[in-house]
Amino acid sequence: MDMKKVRKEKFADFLATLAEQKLYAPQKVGESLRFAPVTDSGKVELEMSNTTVPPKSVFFPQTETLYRYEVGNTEIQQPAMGGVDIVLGVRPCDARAQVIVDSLFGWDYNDPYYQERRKATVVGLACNKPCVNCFCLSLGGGPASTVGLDLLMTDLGDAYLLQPLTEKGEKLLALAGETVETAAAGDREAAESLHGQAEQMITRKVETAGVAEKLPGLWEHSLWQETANSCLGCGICTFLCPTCHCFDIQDEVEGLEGRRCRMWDSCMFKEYTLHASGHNPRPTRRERTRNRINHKYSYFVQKFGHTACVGCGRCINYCPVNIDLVEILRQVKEAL
Amino acid sequence: MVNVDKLKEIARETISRDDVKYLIGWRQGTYGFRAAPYFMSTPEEAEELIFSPLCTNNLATYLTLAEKLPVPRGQEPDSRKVALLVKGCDSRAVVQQLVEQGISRERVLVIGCPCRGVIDQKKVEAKFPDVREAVSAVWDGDTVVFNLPGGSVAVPRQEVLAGKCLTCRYPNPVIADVTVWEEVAVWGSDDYVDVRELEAGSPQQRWGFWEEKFASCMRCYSCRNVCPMCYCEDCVLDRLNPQWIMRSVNTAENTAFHLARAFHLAGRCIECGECERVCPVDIPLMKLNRKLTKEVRDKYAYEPGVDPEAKPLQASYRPDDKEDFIL
Amino acid sequence: MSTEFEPNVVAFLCNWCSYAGADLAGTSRTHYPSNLNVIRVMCSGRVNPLYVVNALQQGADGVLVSGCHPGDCHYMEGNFYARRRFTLLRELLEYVGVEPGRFNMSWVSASEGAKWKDVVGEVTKKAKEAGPFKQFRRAKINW
Amino acid sequence: MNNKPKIGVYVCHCGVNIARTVDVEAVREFASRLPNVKVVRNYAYMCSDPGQLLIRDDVEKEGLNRIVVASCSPRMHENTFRKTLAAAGLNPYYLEMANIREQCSWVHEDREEATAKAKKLVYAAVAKARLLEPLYEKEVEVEPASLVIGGGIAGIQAALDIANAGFKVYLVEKTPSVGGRMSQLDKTFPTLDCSACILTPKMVDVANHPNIELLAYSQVEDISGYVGNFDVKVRKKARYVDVDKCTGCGICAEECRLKGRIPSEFDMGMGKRSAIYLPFPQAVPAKYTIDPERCLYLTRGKCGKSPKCADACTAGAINFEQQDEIVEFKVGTVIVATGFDTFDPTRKPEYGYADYDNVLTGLELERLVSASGPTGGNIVLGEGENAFVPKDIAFIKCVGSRDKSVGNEYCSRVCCMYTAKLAHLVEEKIPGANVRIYYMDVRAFGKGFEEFYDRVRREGIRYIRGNPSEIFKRGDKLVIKVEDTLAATPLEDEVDMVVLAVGLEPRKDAREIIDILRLSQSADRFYLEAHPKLAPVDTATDGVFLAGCAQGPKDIPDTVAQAKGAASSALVLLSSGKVKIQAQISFINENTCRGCGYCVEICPYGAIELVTISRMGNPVQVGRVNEALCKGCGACAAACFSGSAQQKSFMDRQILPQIAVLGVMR
Repeated sequence: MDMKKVRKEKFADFLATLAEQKLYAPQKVGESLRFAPVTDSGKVELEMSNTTVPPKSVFFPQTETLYRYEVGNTEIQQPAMGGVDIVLGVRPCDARAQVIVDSLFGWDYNDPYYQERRKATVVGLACNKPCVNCFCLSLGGGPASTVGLDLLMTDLGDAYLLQPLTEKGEKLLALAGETVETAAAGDREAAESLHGQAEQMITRKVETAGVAEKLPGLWEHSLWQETANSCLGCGICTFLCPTCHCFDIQDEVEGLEGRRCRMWDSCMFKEYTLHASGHNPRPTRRERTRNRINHKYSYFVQKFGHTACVGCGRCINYCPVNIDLVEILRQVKEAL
Repeated sequence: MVNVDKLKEIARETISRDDVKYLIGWRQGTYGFRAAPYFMSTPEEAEELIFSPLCTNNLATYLTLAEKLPVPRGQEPDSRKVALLVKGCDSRAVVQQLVEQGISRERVLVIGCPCRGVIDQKKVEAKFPDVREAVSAVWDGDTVVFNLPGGSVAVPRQEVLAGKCLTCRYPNPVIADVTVWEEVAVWGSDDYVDVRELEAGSPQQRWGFWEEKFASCMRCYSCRNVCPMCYCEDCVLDRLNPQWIMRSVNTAENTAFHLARAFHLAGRCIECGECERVCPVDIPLMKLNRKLTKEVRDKYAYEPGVDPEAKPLQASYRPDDKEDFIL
Repeated sequence: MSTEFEPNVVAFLCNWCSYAGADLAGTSRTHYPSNLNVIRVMCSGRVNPLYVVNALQQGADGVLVSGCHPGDCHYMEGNFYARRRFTLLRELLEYVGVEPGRFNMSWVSASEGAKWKDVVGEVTKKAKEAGPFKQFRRAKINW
Repeated sequence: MNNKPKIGVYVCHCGVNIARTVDVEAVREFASRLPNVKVVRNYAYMCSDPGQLLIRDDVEKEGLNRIVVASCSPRMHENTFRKTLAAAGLNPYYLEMANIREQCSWVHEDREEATAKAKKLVYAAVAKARLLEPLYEKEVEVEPASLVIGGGIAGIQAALDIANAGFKVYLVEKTPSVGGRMSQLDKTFPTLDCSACILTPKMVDVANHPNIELLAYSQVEDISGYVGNFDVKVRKKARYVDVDKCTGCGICAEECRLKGRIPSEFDMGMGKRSAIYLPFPQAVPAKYTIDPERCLYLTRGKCGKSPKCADACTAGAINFEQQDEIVEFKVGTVIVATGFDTFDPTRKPEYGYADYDNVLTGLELERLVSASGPTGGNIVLGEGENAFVPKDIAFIKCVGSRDKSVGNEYCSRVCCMYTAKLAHLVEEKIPGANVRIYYMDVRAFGKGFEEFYDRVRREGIRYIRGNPSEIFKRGDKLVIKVEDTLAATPLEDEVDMVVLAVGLEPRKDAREIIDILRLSQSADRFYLEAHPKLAPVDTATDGVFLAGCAQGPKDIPDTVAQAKGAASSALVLLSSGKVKIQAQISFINENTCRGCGYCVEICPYGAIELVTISRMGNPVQVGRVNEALCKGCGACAAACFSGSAQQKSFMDRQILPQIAVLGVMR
């Protein structure tokens, strides 16, 4: 597969060749970055560390209508599915995360809403400068991991190197026509060198081996209470996690029109496990904190064979009270 | 002035008391320019205690956030005190919690830490983008000194302090059982310039300002959960029956959520700025809260969190309250 | 039929003064626009400010809260509390970009049927001027 | 129990009142498509017997369990239809009304618009009706007794009326004798009948009435409970005289070492009494009291060799060991008749009351002209050799009334007439006296008042319009500096005596009763009535009524009338023996309440208190509503952040669907 590159001055033209497609890319919404439909290529923001909201929001929107109905009428109308052709600017960690989420949405039931969107072409953007709390290397990823990507872009300074990885990636390059050029000799080496440098910058590490096996034995360990002491019980860590995928289903009625929809839910919320009876099997933040780590590093491993964490560092970056997953895993490792 | 050894000494003494359950303070965070809330229950733990420009968290939240575990039959509930380190702004939260009876005075031991302003992490990170390891900081005159790996760097306070600290009028705790060191001089004043700026626009401009910001909200509820005044057992804003606000995350529901949250804080917000600090999508929530703080001050000459004996604003009135808009 | 925009106004009236005043307007056969619909509560002090936010969200183009004149409250103080709450709420709504004419409050006594007519006219006019409320209207957003 | 809503909607034509403007058939058709609606009917007059029968039949045959009546205002017929529901065996609070007459058909002309609005209102009512809950009116027994606080003419009258109706009355009077302010007056305006002559028989009646327990020289310490069931605690202050033994002979007072050395309160300090005293000759009870602040024995522990009063008392009634006694009893109703204080003229220093002996208040002059007063009814100023009869006499009106500078914006209502009366009495007692009255306005609004005012002027008393700015002394004379505003000329008027027509003020200790009974004050600081027009003797606290000047300045006939009103209001409760408690009251969900106490602060009836409950073994504070005190305003519900406080029939979950319908339906 031939590598191409697009010069930055031509990047807008490159995006224009995709104008017919439903393209999502990082953009500023309000005060933060997230993936949003591109209407103005000038707003696409690739000079970033990573988006605040991971691209899971494209494949698995925070709120999604499953069907609509009229009160008193058993007929339902399903909304159009899909609506995403290309997701561009995905960091390798987030692309790997989406592959992890795939196992959930395609396990006992093939979720059509999700799967339809997953047909989109995923264009990755290698990390030249990982963030402070990145620890992807510890989880088998890396700043230029290609898992889950159709095409990998690397920022070479004046151009993006475009490395197709799948047929979908090739197709996209074919569309690009004149806006891209064949990569020059040395571009690949330059990219690899950048990737290597990026790896060097990643200082945070976790030891995952044995964690899944060890966690059940730490059920009553004091570390959960110690962690939960400062936990606010908000949804930042889970909502911003690229692999967290829990949702709630609600009927919302307006007058005589209603819809059934699903929306992200968070295991850190008290209501998450609240029974109709009033009983709550995870009554305090201690149980909820413990569940979050166990789910990512034990239950998910048992069920799907891999951890539900890619080391993107968001939960650490955004936690208002400095609850640090790397630190928790260290404690797990050290716990007797 | 900031004698951390003295603080540690007081903390050790406090935690050694039989009537103290635990002490909440700060310690150095795990990376960058962070401090983390620190729950101590043994005197030895005091060694890690810090008080520095990194100590942004308002620990008063934990007074009301603390979960009450079921007390086994035949046992008495733990009625020991919680000791708490407070900055000036944090102390106002304690006062307001007392006003609203969220806590009882005899259950709290307030250790006052006069404060010269805490940092805005984003401002500091922008200044030192390549710093990866945990960095400590101290106040020095009108600067904050960061002990970076390559050596210490002093930065004028104005450049790194959190917005709330630049206009701070209460650097010294308004309530404290012990004050650790001498009070600092007040340097700030507040004309609500940020609020006035936005007020000056047309309704369209104002909605233009807020629309995308509210749209970007994920309803993670961190703003609510971190707020020392938000401690309902069961918040109306995510209740299902009656359902005030639908679970759908969109501009309409998010706006209603933020209006309701701001209104519930009218006359109660003590401007610790925590909601804005914790917001992962950087919604300028203090700009919303401060609108009401300003109106409350202008219209009712009321300031929450300064007088433990005060009546709550929303539970009082004066027969001659202004009513110029009423038909 | 004209296709002119007709606003939808939701009003919360206290049982003792304003609702009685509105009844009196009816008994006296005064005529006023039909855009305003009333929800009866016992006292203006019962009106939760979130009702107003909710009404706007649910499709109201204007909201009115009406109670007894200060000092005349059947429950003595309810309207004083309401006055404080809604003064602040109004500031907040305007601050986020809700047009000033959308939220109104009035004192209408049981004897002021004529005033009620004027109030309805006034709030309907203001809501009409402000146009359809779109800012955080719930209906069909993201449907 | 299947309580799934089955709603019946009844659309009334009200003859043509509704049907002319609203297409009732269209409304009926619309309503039939609404969720949970089982039956919809139109009828000419729903409130008629056949109309009501329709509902009853449908409830029986169709199993309806919620009723929506779209007709006139609920203020008109809510009770009618509630009774219909009750007769049909349904809880009366399963009713919701849509007001499609007063607020629809009568105010809109366009049939299409009115019909559309009627549909909306019906839909909103249905939306709420689905969520209505059954409510039950509780009844509490009324203790067949009444407490009257204050033994002035208001309290006396109220006590007598209630006692005459056959109910027990506890009449509590702070001072040693009943009689109050009226007993200090000489003559009453405008009829000039002798105050004591008409009051004394009533005082005696009170003392002798088998149903009245007179607790003189006593104070209410605490009242708890609620309408029908108030628990009262009264402190009977020690008189140091055994009232059962005291015969009222008065020898003790004659013997007292301090005889004639203590200013008499009754005579406004102008007469003198002993340390053991009867406040005035007609006092009831006619029992002596030792002034504990003056008595030598009580203050110093020594009174010569032995207290002379005790030695003199042949009945052996003197008891220096006597202690205050707390009396507790239960009553169903309370009447507050605590009266007024006169304005303290030292707060207007420009009038020189504190500086000049010959500046008097109206009440002081009242004592001077009274035959039972310190001078035996002679108007004499000064003492001994300096005693003289004033010739030039000026009255100044509105002292402490209608005066924002002293915080009294109100008119005291009696000063105009008592000034006229006193001026007349002065003219009568001092032939040739030269009397003038400085006034702002003359308000002679009562029966016979204008005639009396006219008579007084015809008697040669001059009314000069002007508000004096200063009084000072020049030689033996007092000089009043004033501008005659009618003549627009400044005057300096030299007189022998100035009488300040001081106004009426709330009692200085008015706060005590407020705290005890959770009363409110109006802007003038007098006790606030429940409604200025329609409930002028009621208060916000059920079962507590106001009489006399405690509620606001008034003259004797008005006071007596109000006392009778208060008594009859109390009797309504006492004689029915039961009182219904509102059903649409508030309640607090103790599981979600955070105990912030906002509702406690806000509740105008003091119906909410914070109690400590156990939440899984942890003590937590939550609000709790006293159902007997709650009047169902719902203010607590609006103030509650967590939605824990709710008002029955007006719960958030019932109102939000109404909002939804009115908002969404175009």
